Amino acid sequence: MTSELTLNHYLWVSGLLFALGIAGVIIRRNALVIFMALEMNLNAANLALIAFSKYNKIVDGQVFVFFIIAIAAAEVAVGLAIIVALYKRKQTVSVNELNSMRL
Amino acid sequence: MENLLTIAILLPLASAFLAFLLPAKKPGAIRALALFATGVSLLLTLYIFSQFDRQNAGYQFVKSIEWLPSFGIHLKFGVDGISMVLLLLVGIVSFCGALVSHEIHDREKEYYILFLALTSGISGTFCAMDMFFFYFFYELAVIPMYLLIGMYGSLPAGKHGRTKEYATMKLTLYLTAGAVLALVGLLTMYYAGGRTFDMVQLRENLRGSGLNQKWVFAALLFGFGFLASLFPFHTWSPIGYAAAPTAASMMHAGVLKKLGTYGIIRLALPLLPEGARQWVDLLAILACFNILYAGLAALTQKDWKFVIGYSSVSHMGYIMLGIATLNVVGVTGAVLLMFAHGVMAALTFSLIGFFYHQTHNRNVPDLSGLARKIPFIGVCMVMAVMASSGLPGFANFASEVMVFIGAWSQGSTLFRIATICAVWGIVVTATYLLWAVRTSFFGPFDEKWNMLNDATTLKQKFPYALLLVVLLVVGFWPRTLIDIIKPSVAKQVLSQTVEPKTAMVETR
Amino acid sequence: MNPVWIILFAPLCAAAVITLLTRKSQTFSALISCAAILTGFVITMQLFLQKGEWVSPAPLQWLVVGDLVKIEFGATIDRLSILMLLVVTGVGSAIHIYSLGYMKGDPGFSRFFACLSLFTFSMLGIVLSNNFIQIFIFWELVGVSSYLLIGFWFEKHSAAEAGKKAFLTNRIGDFGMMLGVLLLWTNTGTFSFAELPAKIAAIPAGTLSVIGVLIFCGAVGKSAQFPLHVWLPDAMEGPTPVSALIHAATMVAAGVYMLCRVSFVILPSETALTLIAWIGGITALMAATIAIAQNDIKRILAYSTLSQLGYMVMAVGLAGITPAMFHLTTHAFFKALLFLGAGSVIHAMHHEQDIWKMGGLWKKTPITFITFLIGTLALAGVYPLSGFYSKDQILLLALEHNKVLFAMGAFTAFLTAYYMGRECFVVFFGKPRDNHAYDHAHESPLVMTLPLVFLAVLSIAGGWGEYVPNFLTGGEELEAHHEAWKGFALLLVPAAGFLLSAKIYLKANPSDAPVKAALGRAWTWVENKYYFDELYAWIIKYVQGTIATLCELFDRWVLQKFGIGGLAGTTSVAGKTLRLLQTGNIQSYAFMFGLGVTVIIYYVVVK
Amino acid sequence: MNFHDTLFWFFSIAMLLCGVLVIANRNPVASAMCLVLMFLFMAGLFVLLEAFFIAAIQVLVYAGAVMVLFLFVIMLLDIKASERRRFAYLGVLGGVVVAGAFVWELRIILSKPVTSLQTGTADLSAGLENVVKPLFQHYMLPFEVTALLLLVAMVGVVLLSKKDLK
Amino acid sequence: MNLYATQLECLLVILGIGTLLTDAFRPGGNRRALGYTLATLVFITLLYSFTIHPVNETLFHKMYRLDAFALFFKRLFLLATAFVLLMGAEFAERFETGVAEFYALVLLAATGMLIIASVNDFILLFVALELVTITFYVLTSFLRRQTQSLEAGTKYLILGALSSGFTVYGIAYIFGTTGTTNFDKLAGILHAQAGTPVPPFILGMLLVLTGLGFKIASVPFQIWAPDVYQGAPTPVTAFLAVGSKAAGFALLLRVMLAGLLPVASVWMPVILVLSAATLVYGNLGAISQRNIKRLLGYSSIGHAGYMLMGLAAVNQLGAQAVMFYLAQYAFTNLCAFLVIVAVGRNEISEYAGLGKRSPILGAALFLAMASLAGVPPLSGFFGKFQLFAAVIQAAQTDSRFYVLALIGSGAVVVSLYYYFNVARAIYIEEATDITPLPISLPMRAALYVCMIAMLGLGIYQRPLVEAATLAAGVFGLR
Repeated sequence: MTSELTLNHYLWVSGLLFALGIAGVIIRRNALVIFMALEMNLNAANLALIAFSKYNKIVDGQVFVFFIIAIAAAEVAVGLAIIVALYKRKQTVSVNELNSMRL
Repeated sequence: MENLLTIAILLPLASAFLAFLLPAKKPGAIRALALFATGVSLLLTLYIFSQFDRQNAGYQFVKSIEWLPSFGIHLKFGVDGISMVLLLLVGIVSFCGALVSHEIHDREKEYYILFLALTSGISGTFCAMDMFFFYFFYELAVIPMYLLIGMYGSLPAGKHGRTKEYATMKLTLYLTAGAVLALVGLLTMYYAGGRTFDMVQLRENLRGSGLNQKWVFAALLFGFGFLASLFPFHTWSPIGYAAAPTAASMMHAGVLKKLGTYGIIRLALPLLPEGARQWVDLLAILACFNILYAGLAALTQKDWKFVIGYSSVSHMGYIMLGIATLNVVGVTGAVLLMFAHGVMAALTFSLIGFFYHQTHNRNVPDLSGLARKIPFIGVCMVMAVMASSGLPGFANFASEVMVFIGAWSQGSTLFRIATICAVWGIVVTATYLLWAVRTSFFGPFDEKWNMLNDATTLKQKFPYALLLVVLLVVGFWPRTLIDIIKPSVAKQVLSQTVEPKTAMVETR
Repeated sequence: MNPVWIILFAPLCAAAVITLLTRKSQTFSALISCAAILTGFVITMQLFLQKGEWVSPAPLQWLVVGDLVKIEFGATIDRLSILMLLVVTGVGSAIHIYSLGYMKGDPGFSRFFACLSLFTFSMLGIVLSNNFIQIFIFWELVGVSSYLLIGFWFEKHSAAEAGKKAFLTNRIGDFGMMLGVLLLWTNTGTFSFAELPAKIAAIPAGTLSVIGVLIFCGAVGKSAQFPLHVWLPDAMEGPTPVSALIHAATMVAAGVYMLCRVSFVILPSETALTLIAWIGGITALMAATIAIAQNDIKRILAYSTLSQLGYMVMAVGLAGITPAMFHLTTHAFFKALLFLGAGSVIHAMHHEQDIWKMGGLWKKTPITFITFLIGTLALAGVYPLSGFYSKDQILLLALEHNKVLFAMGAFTAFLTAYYMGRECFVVFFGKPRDNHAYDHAHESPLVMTLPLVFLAVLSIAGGWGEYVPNFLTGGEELEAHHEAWKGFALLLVPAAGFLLSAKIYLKANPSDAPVKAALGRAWTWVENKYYFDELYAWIIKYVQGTIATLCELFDRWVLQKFGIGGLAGTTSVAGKTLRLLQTGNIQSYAFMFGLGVTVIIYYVVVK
Repeated sequence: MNFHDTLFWFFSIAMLLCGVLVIANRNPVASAMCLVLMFLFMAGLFVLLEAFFIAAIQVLVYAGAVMVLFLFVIMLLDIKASERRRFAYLGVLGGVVVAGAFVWELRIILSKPVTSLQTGTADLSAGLENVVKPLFQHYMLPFEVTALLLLVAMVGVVLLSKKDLK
Repeated sequence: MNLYATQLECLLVILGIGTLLTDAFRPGGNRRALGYTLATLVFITLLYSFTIHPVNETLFHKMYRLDAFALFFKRLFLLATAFVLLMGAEFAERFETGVAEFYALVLLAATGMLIIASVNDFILLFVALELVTITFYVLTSFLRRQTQSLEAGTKYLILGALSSGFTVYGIAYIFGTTGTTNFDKLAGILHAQAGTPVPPFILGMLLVLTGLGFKIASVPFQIWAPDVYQGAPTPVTAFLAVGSKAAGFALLLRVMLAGLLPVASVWMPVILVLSAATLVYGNLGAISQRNIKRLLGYSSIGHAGYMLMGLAAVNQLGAQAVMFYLAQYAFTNLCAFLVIVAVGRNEISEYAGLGKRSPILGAALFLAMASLAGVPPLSGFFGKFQLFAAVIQAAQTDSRFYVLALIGSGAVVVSLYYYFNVARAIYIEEATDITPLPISLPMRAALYVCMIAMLGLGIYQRPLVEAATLAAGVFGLR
């Protein structure tokens, strides 16, 4: 019995996840959680890539995902480092207190 | 010969760079350099003038250097009758400007650098045969003007609470606004005319090209109109002059302003004849506003420089009117008036500068009977005022009469009315100028001006005398210039513009 | 080199030389100036006496634009111009010499002669012009030189004002003239007096009369006709020789001369003629009435000048070119004489000008008295003095064309005799009222009295044998269009005038009281010159002033504040509002980021 | 509705739920936990898509390294359920609007089945090498760059969190 | 061959790692000297780069190009790097820590940019882009004792990560709908398939555009620029303004004109609108700024708008105009930032009387401002001139461009206002303190280089124009 799953199913899932990611970034004020949301964005992209490379039978997608994951890891490392430094300085990770520069 | 022209144009700029290297501690040397540069380029200009072939209406002494082939840009200088006359104007005014600049005592180095750069920029614009360099030099005036006024200017406090910073910024913005507007038009012509910036070439190519001239002409007309203080874009002008130091007002009122009208004559009229015909009526109306409106506004002014500022706005109106006639007489008159008014304005501002430098007060009612203390300046001022109110014997009269004749013979009722306004404008001009002279130079002498010193030495008198002589010579024998201007106007400017049927032609 | 050029340019050179070189040395300056005009006089004499036709010199092409505009600089030499040359140089020479004495010791001595020469140059220019533009040029130059001379004592408030007033009033007239010239040109395509007459016929009648009137405006300004007459009395602020030369003999007459010169434009148009005639008549009468109530010795003469000019203009209006020129000539003689006499009196009285402070001077200054008397009689038109002939011609002309004008003219003649009588009697007879001044009064030096005598002779003989008109008309006799008795009948008019004034003023302590009583309200009106000055002041102040202020306010508020300021304001406000997006809050940033993306996608993909 | 599909639906719904929870949780630690789960379900989806290698990496790197990092930092800063008001209501509104808009647009974009203009023939289920080999041949340059990137990250982290400041 | 193509990158990497090692082995050496040395070395590399010739075929399996375009940008980046290193050296005292690391990071970021200059594949693009971006996260928050620096870092981090999320997602869709990530193949495929592309592809394209738009700070992704410019250490700000922005444009040009040219009709209007919006936002926002770095932040948005005009025109002239503009913009901005570093103050009011305090600094800053305002005879003028020319050329076929040109004109006028306000502070206003400012010799030299470059390129534009023409030629536009 064949699967009636199509590429679009996967794209929908990734799309929804991506939307969630954006929403998260906008909604949350905790820098860490914002960062998690950003990770979700990347994952959404990964899912789309994998799905594409499956259905188009092209391997490059998977390779790209490999790079993305690696880079994401690095990004997280640096990002968290900055957040830590920020916390040391201001004793908070709540981004809406970062408005010493405006207008 | 060709090189002489180029030298005459670029020498001041070169000496500006030279002055940049000189130590700021030796203002004397720098001043001498400035005098030398302007003086030499004046002499060169005179020589070129003497060599100018009056029969030949085309460009002469053309020097062309390939500059940017991918754009077809050439550094191309040449003079025809029109630019010859105006180049002469630049030479005279800049030299006199340098002469009267001794009143500057602070940061001379920067001052002369800017002044020289300005001079080159203006003469470059007048002689450029390449549209790109025309624009380049045109915009070149922005920096020097801004700084000259900003750094060395002075605005008697509380003129509607405006500062010199305000004045110079306003002036700069207007100049640029007009320039970019014109740029859009110029570039459109560039593409419509087969991608050449060469004015002569472009003129050939534009003929019969399907370019919709109406809006392009509008862009040029108003773009250049900003600088020519065309109503209602004139408000920068009086306050700008009021704030500027003497030499700067001389250069600005005398020559820089003429760049606007020159742009219209040199680019808009010949290259876009159809467009021209669609806009002249409006231009004529605006010109009348310039003449009467500004004249009347001048009646209410108290500050000498504001009076002259408004009067120069009003005089630009005559030039505009002359341009609007689109016939040889009118346009020739306009060009001659550009020259005459340039010299006259320079003279007036330099004279104001002379006594303002001592009195630190140029409020007409505060001055009285100065003529006793500074008779020479007084006499010059009276003559300047007479010239400015179109008295025969001075260049202005001849040119104004030509403008009147041109406008009147243009035939349409609108232009008839415009002419009447213009002629009445002369009465208005005389009214406020005579008032100013009569109040501040005549009448009982006010002891508080006892410290005034007149221009006694020849060195002091020279610039004023020179300007006066020029006015008188041209006034007594206008053909010195008209014979040069007229053929070029006919061939370079109007050969494609069918002259409107004039009432006179009908009767002939 | 045609001698005419010498006549014309000698004074100019004199002026230039004086201003540039000999300003320091008064004697030299004076000599140069006098020499210049005398040369002119001599050469003119030659031309005048020369037999046969005169040759006009070849004109220079002064301003040429293609074949469209050709403005020449030339000289017309014909009977008209020669007569005028004679008047200008002759009377001018006399006055130059007179000034040597009168201006002695004035700090601006050299400047005075420079200006005088400049004026002479411009005046001669008007006389010689051979086209409209040229005449307009010298027209203006005359204006400016009179401006300079009226304001000669520029530190005197009133003098400076008067100069300005004169210049501007003339400008208004010139405004009309310029338009007239332009209109004429567009209809004929030429400015030249030589070519024009042929082309006049082509012009439609309506246009022609408009042209005529417009050109007449110029004359109204220059010859101080109603309603532009207000500047002439104030012009008396200038030194007396100036008043004599410019504001009596020559410049003010230039208007009339110009009208005669371009008569070919005016004569064909009935409307123009009528207007001119009436303006002339009105001016004559009005000025005469004002004159009866003035106290300044020179102002009285000024008003009489006005009314005499009125006569001339009226004559032109009645198509009487010859009478007009005739009266112009004689008037130049006796009015110059009168002014110089007045000047000599003023000189004697140490610059006192109020007639009521004088009196009994005939003993002190006999020559002045006699010559002044001659002038008076001539002016009043007493037989056989020159005034009689010229005035008669005009009045009789009026008589046969227009009875009303004749009446006005006659009454004016009566008034003329009356106020001149008044002046004479008050100044020279009766008891001295200011004894101190009277004791120091003295006859003027020879340089001043000599010209008086010279002019006196002319004023006596100027009219004999109707020589001037004959010369003008080229010898052929005017048809005697009037019987002699009419002329002599007219003698009764001045006689009456003199008698009346004698009755009132020929006494020890004369005063205006009886006249005041008789005239009542009218007196205040004439005393205040019908309030013209006030009226004009009001107009300038309120009408022009208001418009100007409106413009200025519009400029400052509408254009600068609302226009430019508004534009700038909106820009910066827009900037400020835009920058409100820059909250510094990352969440809002992210929101805008996301929103931006979605909006773009919406517009590209969905729509 | 075969087994494969069932799994798909299960994984996706669960993953999205976790995603929602990550955002909705007041406590960062809880968010982090949900995130781990999300990653794992994602790995599941990868498996369904026959991307076994990537799935493995996903579990190792994300669920392993990254999450540990997160938790570590959270503990380090001992951020308690910090935010009083959990959300700024404007923020919520904005987030919902943007996300909603995006999804709505996605509905139009994905209305038709997405196809590629060009498809390959690679058999992804064949095993590691056809994923890994390109990494060292075809994709050598990006690989190197990634290495550099990791170096940068290292240096940066050290700099930013180094204790002593000279 | 590959090595030949990547030698510049290799050199920079070696320099970077070398720096780290030297610091590791002999800590506490003379930081300034190190900076100057590195700057010199990079400068030498720049000179050396002129011996390298373009390579026609693509390298690294079609991922990497060394065409004229790439070389043009590589040189630009090298130049920027040299100056930034110099600034870093001047700035050294103000870092609490890790000056050597700072240099190293700058060098590594530069490496990333050099690669960016020649990417020909989305995967490499993303990786290189991330290399640059992540390095900038660190650099921006380098002054970790200063709240503003950290704040700027965080903002840049979060928004940057967000944008890279978009980019990846976009790349995914492009890959999914075309089956390739390689620009050449992409162009080929798109060219073969007529008609407007399918919505998913457009989505991908737009998301990629988003990512790049973030880098060049174009509306609506400009929002981070002012804050980050203000907060970051001045040398980093300079690097952002010159390097990172140029990198963004290099990518934008490469992607749009090489990969996506066949579908230009779809993205051109977007760029058109974005350009207009960016012009308005940047110039209006800058009007009443008091902090000069923030002012330059806004102005950099404005200039992004100008350059987008060139891209929107989609013609040879436009492309070359953008490149010319970037080059002269580099000199101009570097000049400005050099002065800011030298003065060490950020409030415009504190620049009052600079012309008196130090004529050379005053002149330099004034010229920079004038050039940014686009006034002759400075290079900025010709840059704008070319851009306007390109727009008008496009307008010959599509009159919408006239509107763009007019908006551009308005922007020029407005920008003149706020730039000349700085000029006014320098020359017109009276100095608050008149202590003369000392300038190190290298700084002085650098200033002279910049000024000469600004004037030279303004007056004799030919060499650079020809280089740009050559570089833009690779796209084979009309």
